[in-house]
Amino acid sequence: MENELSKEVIMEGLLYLVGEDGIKKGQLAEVLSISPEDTEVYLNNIQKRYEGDGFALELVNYGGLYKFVTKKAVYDYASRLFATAKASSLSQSALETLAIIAYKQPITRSEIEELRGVSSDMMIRKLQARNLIRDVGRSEAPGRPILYEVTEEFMDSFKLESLADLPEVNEYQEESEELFEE
Amino acid sequence: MENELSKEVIMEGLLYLVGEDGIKKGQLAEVLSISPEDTEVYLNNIQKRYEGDGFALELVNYGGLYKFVTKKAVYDYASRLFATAKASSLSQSALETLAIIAYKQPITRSEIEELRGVSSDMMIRKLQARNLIRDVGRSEAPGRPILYEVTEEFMDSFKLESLADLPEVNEYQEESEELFEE
Amino acid sequence: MSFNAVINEFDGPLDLMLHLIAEKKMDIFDLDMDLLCDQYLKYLEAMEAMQLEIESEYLVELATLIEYKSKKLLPKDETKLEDGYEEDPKEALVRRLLEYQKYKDAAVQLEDYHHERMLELSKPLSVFEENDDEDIRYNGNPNDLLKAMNRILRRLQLSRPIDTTLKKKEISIDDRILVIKARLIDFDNTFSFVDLIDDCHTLHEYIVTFLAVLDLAKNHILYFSVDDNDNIWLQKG
Repeated sequence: MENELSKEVIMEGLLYLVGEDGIKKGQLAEVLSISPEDTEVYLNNIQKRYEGDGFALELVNYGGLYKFVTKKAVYDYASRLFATAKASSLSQSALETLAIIAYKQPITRSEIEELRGVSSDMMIRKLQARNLIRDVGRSEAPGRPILYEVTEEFMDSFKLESLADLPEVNEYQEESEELFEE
Repeated sequence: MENELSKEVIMEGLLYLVGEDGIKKGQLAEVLSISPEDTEVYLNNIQKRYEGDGFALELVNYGGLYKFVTKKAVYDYASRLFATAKASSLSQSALETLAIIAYKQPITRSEIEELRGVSSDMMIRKLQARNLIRDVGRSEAPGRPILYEVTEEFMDSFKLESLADLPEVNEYQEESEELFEE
Repeated sequence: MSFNAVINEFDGPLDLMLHLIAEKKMDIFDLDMDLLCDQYLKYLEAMEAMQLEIESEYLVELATLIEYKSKKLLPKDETKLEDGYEEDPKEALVRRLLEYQKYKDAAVQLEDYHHERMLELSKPLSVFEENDDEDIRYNGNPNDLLKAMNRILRRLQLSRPIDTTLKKKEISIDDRILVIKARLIDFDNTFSFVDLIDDCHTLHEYIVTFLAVLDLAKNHILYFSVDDNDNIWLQKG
């Protein structure tokens, strides 16, 4: 039987889940229904606890976003890990960019950037070089930005006959249950 | 000044980085340059350490992939934070089809249909799209039908380390008649 | 007989038969095929009367049941035995039902496991700056895209304050012109484009501002010039 966890421990769990995206103090307070003061205290406790050698992570606050990052000593091993794992795969960011284009095409670069939250210029050029996306004219929006869509090569790579075969995304709250009712 | 971290602690850092993708024992051993035995020992140590109430995470092994997941108590708070974390359930027929494939794999569509008594073409395609099953070549039988088996994603979805962890099913014998009372 | 369970609640004819066997407390190990056949038929008739669609699979099994029943009424065909062993259709059906029951039981437990698993969450794989090797053909699967998309949506969800709405407003050139006109009061007679964009946060906003300036220039509300260092200078009209 699992016991109750303290709010401080749950906070650690949430900090783990948000990963590199980090989370604001106010969001933690709201989700955990605790006062700003308690939030502060818990965050300090966690930060202190993780300082020791017994932990690989440390809690940082960058621009108001609290997040766990691995300590420097982990870095060399991590780069070895990612080097071996990445060999024949697309990077996470490439996959995300492709997913956005496939689900939302035709789409402009700034729309992609808005969804990903990061500049995607280089990534788009890489994907274009790999012939996974192509441009298909220009949008009517100001500045007439280029519109992108996925290619046949993309369809091949992901074993799709058409975009209609893309699995359905649970947009926000909606459940995908009906997908599974026969 | 940051001190050296032990390999066991670094292992925790790597497990944090890989997140939901998880990592195989062999990969950890390779990246950390440690023996398979040491890997096993460290993994056990980590698993044990996180069992207590002082931790929000637990280390699991689903389908040979080790990963940290949050304990159940975190779920309610996390679902306030992520709308998409909402649990979606599988239909009865999806579960039955998966059970048949998992216990009998590799298995052809017509064998599945024979066991279920219903046509299962759509269901198989849906399960394949969800990456819960995959095809693994063709049977020698006439018409060389496709053989299906379950994926790592299936193992992960059902908390199984290997197929040996599948729930034991009763082979109904004359003696176990009472099982049929409702 | 009660028909409180409607046909679409069953996963097929075997499921329906198991239901009937349990409901009528039949002994599956000594199955009364006549009774099963009668009940099965009654059930399908009732469903038909309720104008529920009955899939062909149910009729296939019905045919088997009726065939068994009718064979019993015929005199035994002695020559049949010489063809060698043939499984008794009743035994075959019982075997199928028992096997099917086995997977139904397993499905119940798997559902529990699945439910528990849904309560366990993980963070996405960390992004690690890597050098992409471009030359290897990716061997993907549509689900990779779904996962990536869900990751993006989750992140978007998180980056927004909990109580605000989801759509970010795109500013139009016309809106921007109004804002610029309002702000002109605060500027000196001559000012730089850089001053004008100090309230912009995205590339999109820069571009819209630039287009707005062009529009204002066309209407002689602003004049502009570019110096040797490529700075854009604006002057009120």
